[in-house]
Amino acid sequence: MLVIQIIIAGLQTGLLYALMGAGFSLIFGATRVFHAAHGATFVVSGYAFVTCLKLGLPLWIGALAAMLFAVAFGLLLNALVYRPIQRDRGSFFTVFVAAFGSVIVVQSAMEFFFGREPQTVGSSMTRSVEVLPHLFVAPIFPIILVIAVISLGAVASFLRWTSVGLSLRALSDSPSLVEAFGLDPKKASNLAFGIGSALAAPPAILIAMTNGINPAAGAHVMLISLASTIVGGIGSLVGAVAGGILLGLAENGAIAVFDTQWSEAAGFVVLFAFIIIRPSGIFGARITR
Amino acid sequence: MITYFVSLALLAVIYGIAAIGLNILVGSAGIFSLAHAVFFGVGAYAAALMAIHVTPDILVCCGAAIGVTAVLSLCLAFPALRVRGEYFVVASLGLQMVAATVFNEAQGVTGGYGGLAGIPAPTIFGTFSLGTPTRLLLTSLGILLLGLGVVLAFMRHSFGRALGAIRDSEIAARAIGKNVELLKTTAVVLGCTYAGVAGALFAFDIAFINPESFTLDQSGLILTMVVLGGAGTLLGPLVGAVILTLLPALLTFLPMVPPTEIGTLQQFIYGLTMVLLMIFRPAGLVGRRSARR
Amino acid sequence: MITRRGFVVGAAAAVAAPAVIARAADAPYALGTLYPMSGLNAEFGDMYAKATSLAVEHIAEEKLIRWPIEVRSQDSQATPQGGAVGMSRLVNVDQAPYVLLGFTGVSKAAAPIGERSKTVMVNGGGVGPDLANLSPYFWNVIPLANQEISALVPYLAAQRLLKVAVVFVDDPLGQGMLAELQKRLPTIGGEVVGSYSIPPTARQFGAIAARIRDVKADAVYFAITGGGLLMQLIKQMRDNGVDQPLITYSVGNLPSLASLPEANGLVFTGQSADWSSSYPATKRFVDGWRSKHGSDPTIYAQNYYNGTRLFALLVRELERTGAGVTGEALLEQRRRGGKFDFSGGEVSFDENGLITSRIQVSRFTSGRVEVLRAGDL
Amino acid sequence: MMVHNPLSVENLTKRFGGMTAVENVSLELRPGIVTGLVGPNGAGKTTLFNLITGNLPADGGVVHINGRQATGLAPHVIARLGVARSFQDLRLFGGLTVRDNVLAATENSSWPWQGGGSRAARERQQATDAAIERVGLTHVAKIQASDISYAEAKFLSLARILATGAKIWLLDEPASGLDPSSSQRFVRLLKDATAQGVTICLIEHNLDLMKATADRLAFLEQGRLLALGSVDEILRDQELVAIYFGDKSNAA
Repeated sequence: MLVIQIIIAGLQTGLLYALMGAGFSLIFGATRVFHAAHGATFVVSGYAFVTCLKLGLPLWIGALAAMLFAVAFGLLLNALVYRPIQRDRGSFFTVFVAAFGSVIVVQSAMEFFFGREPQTVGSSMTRSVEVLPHLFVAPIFPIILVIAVISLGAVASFLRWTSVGLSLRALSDSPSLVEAFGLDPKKASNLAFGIGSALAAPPAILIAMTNGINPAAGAHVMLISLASTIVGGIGSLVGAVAGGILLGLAENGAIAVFDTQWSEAAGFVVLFAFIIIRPSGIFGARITR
Repeated sequence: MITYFVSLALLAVIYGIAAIGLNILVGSAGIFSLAHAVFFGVGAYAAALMAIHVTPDILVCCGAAIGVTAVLSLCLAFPALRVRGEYFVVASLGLQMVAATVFNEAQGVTGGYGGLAGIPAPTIFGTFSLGTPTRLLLTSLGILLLGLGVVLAFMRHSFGRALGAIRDSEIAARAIGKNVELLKTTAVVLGCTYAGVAGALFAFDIAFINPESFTLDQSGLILTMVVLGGAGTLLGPLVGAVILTLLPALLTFLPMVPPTEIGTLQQFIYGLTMVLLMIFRPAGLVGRRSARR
Repeated sequence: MITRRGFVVGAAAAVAAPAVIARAADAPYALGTLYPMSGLNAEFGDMYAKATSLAVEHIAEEKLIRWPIEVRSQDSQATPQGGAVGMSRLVNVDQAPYVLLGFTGVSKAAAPIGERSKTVMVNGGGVGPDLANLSPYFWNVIPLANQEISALVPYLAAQRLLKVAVVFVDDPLGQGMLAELQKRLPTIGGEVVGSYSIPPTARQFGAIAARIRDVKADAVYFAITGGGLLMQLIKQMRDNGVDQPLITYSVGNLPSLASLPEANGLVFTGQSADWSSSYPATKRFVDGWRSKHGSDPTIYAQNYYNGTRLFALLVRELERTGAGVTGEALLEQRRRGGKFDFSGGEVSFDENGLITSRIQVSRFTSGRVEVLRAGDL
Repeated sequence: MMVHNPLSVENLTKRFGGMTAVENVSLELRPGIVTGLVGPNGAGKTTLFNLITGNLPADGGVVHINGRQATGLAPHVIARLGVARSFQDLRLFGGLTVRDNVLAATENSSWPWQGGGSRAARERQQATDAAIERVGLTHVAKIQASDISYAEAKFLSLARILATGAKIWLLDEPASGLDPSSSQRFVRLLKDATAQGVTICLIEHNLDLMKATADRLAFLEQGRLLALGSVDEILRDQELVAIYFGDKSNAA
C-alpha cells in the first residue's frame, strides 16, 4: 500500500511540476526566453488567490484572480524586462540574470507586504480520506488530476489545431519562420507569455491549498520545474509533463527507498544524470548549438 | 571601529577572490555556473579540517583547499563538457542542490548543520600567528593580488584567447585546433580553486562553518558580484564584491530604515539592481560597452 | 586600486559613525541585539526585538539603573556569516558589553568573537544542546532542548503514547532531541518507532506522512526549527491522514500556529509560563505586552525580556560597587551567584551560565494555550 | 614509394535516422588543386566536411590525411594535422578582437602556456600580422570581431585559416554575399594559396565564382557522388545541370 500511496503523492506533486514546466517550456520554445522568473509568476498568482479568499471572496473569484494576476505579471515582465534586453541582442545569460533578479524583487516585495510565514487557506478538500485500507487520498487529488489534464489538453490542442498555435509551435522549431506565418513577433511572444503564465495559476492555487505558499516558494517550485523540463526535453510539452511526473515520483520515491532527507536531492540527481547521459531529455530533439 | 572595517574589508577580499574565480568561468569561458558556493564550501571544509586536525598553517590549509576543490571541480567540468548555455546553468543548479544535501549529510566530515566550530587562528610558516583580523586581511590581500596576477597572466595570453574562442564558438575553436575539453576542464578547475582558497580564508575569518554559508543564495550572490562589476573584465568582479559586501553594512548606517526591514530592502535592492543592470548596462559597471554580451 | 576603492566606500560609511561612538563614551549603556530581522526566521527576530524594547522601557520607568540603555541592533539573518559580521560590528563599532542573540548557527559563529572581546552573549531562543558550553561569556536564559524532553516523558507515560515517530531536521537540535527520546522512552516502556529527517527547505511531506501512518505510531514528535516549516508539516500531516497526537517542543508556541485549524490539539513543551500570575515582575511584563501588542506574550518574548532585564540587574550591582560596565565585570557579577528577579519568578544560573527553569506541557485548544501539565523542577 | 594525396576519403557514409546524408563517397583532393563541391541544397556537402573534420562520427568509410588514417579522430586533432575549415555562418570569435581571432589560430597548445618561448611568440605575432595584412584587415585589427562588416568578417574567417598554416582548406561558401570586387579579391587570395601548395575543397553555389577558382568539380546529390571531372565537363552535362537547377526550383 505504501507504494501506491507514494505513487499518488508523487503524481500529485509531479502534475504540479508538469504544469509549471509546460508553461515554462511553451514560453522558452516560442520566445527563446529562459524564463527563470516563472516561479515569481507562481508566487504572485498564489498570493492573489490567498488574498481573495482571506477577504472572504468565493473560491472561483480567487481562482480567476490568480489566473489574471499570473497572466498580467507574465506579460508585464515580458514587456518591461525581457523585450528591452532582447532588443539589444542580449545573450541568454543577460536574460537569465535579469530573471533571477526579478525573482528576488518579487520575493522581497511579497515578504514586505505579506510577511514571510506561509499563507494557507483552510479547505476540507485537502483532508485525506481512507479510500482503501491504509490508502489515503485527498479529494483535491482527483481535482488536481482533472485540472492538469484539462489545462494541458487545452494548451496542447490549441497548439495543434489552431493556426496561431501552429505558428507558435513552428516558432520553437525555427524562429526565423515567425514572419512567414504572418504573425507579429511581439504578438507571438505575448501570446506565449500569456498562456504560459496562465499555466502557473493552477499549481499556485493548489500549492496554496495543500502546502501553504510563502514568498520563497516560487524559487523552489521553479527549480524543480526547470529540472523537470530539462529531464523531459526542453520545448516539448509532452516532455515537460513526463519530466514533471518523473521528478515528482523520484522525490517521493526517494522517501520510501532511501532516507527521507534525500528527497530534495533525488530530483536533482535525476536531472544531473540526464544532463550527463541524455542532455536532450526524454522527448527533446538533439541539442545542436 | 577600525576592527569592524577590517572585518568588512576582509569579507570583501574573500568574496573578491571567489568572484575572480567565477569570472574565469563566466566571463572568460562562458561557463555560467550557479554552483560556485559549492567549491567555496569545499575549500572551507578542507581548510577547516586541516586546521583542526593537522596544522593551522594558512599555506598548508590553502594548499589542502586547492587540492580538494581541484579534484571535486571535475564534477562541474563534466557537465560543462556535455552541455552549454541554459542546460549547463540548470546542471550547475542541480549540483548546488545535491551538494547542499551532501554537506548536511556527510556529518562525519562536515559536522552537518552543527558545522565545524573551534577553527583555530591561522599561522604562517608554522609559527607566526595570523590571529588578528588585520594580519588575516593583509595575508588575504596578498593572496588576492597573487590571484589577480595569475588571472592576468593567463587571461591576457593564449589561454584567455582560447577560452574566449570557445565561449564564442566551440566548433570554430576546435577547427583551429583547440582542445576544447582540456581547456574547459582547466578553466573550471582553475576558477573553482579560487573559490576553494576564498572558502579557506572564510573558514579562518568566521572560525565556524556550516552548510548555511554554502547555499544557492551564496552562489547567486557571488554570481551577482561578477555580473554587477562586469563579467569578463579584470577588476569588475572585485568592484562587485566590494559593493555587495558593503551594501548591507551601509544600509544599517542609514537612520531612516527600520532594522526589521533592512534584510528585505537589501534583497529588493539586489534584485532590482540586477534587473536594471541587465536592461541598461549588461556589461556591468566596469564593462566597456553595453552591446557586448 | 581595487582595495583603495573598497576603503573609499568604507570611509564614506565611517562619516556617519563617529557621532555614535562619541555618545557611547559617556552616557548610555549600549546593549547589542543580534536577531534575525530578515529571512525565514524574521518572525522570531521581530518578537525578540519587541520584548527587548519593552524591557528597556520598563527598566527606564523603574529607574533601575543610572543611565538609559541604548539598543544597537544587527541583523543576524539567522546564518553563521550574518552572526559573525553582526557580532563583529556590535563589539567593535557599538562597543556593546552585552549582546542578546538567538539561533544555534548564529550563536556558534558569534561566540568566539564575543569571547575574544570579553563580551557577554545571552541566548534566549536557541535550544540546541550544543549551546551549553560555548564560552564562559555565553549564557542561556532558556532551558536547552534535552530538558524539554525530560518534562515531556512523564506526560507521554500518562497518556500511554509510547510509540513515537520523530520528524527532525538533521541539525544538533534535531539530533539531540532524537537521541534524548531514544534514551528516555524505554524508561517508560516506549520506543521511537521511526525517525524521519527532512531538509529545512523541504515543503512536501505527503510521502513522509504515508510512512508515518505505516509505522502505526501513537504520536508524532517534531524536532525542527522554524515556525513556517512546522506549520507546513502540521498541515500536511493532518491532510494526509495522520491523526495521532502531534507533539513538539517550545518552537510550537507561536501565535501564527495558534490560529491554524490543523494545529488545534498540538502538544508542546516549554518553560512554565503563567500569564495570569500575580508575581509582580511577571504581571508587569504580561500587562505591558498585552497593552502594547494586544495579545498574550510568548515564552520567547519573556526570555528576551528577561535577558534584557538581566543586563540591568547586573549593571545595578556594578553601579553600586562603582565598577565599570564591561563584559568581564558583568560575568564576575553573575558568577557571584544569587537569584534574579525575572518575569516568571526568581531564577538562578548554574556554573556554565545555564538557567534552570520549570517546563510545562501545553496544548492548543481552539486557538488558546491550555496547560496540560504544570512544570516541576 | 607512393606519394599520398593530401586528403582522401573512401566509402564515407553517414545516416541520420532513416535518411542517408552521405553514401559511399570516395574522393581525393590533389595537392595544390581547388576541388569544387557542387550539388543541390541538402546534397550532403557540409555533412561531408563535418565527417572529414571529425565533427560528426561516420557510419562507415575511412579518411586519410597525408596518408595517415584519420577516421574517428577528434576535430582538434584533425585540425592539427593541417586541415583548416571555414563555416557557412562564419563562427567568428565575436568577443575577441580581429587580431586575437587570428592569433588564437596560431597557438597550438591548449595548455595555459605555449611552448617555444619568446621567439616562437614573436613568430606567431608575425604570422598573425602577415595574415591580417594579406586579407586587408589591418585597419580593423584592434576592433572586436562582432563589430566588423559582413565582408570584413568573410575575410577574417579566411585570415584565421591562413594563420593556422594548414595546407588543406575546406571552405564552406566562403565568398557568398560578397560584392564583385571583394569577390575578385577573394579569388586572388585562394589562387595565391594554391600557388603555395595549399589544397582546397570549396563549396560554392555561385557557378561563376566556381569557374574562376576551381580546377575540377565533384557533383553530389542525395549524399552520393554523381560525377567528378573538370569544371567544363560537369557544367556541360545537361543531366547534372538539370538536377542542380531543377532541384532548386522545386525545392521542398
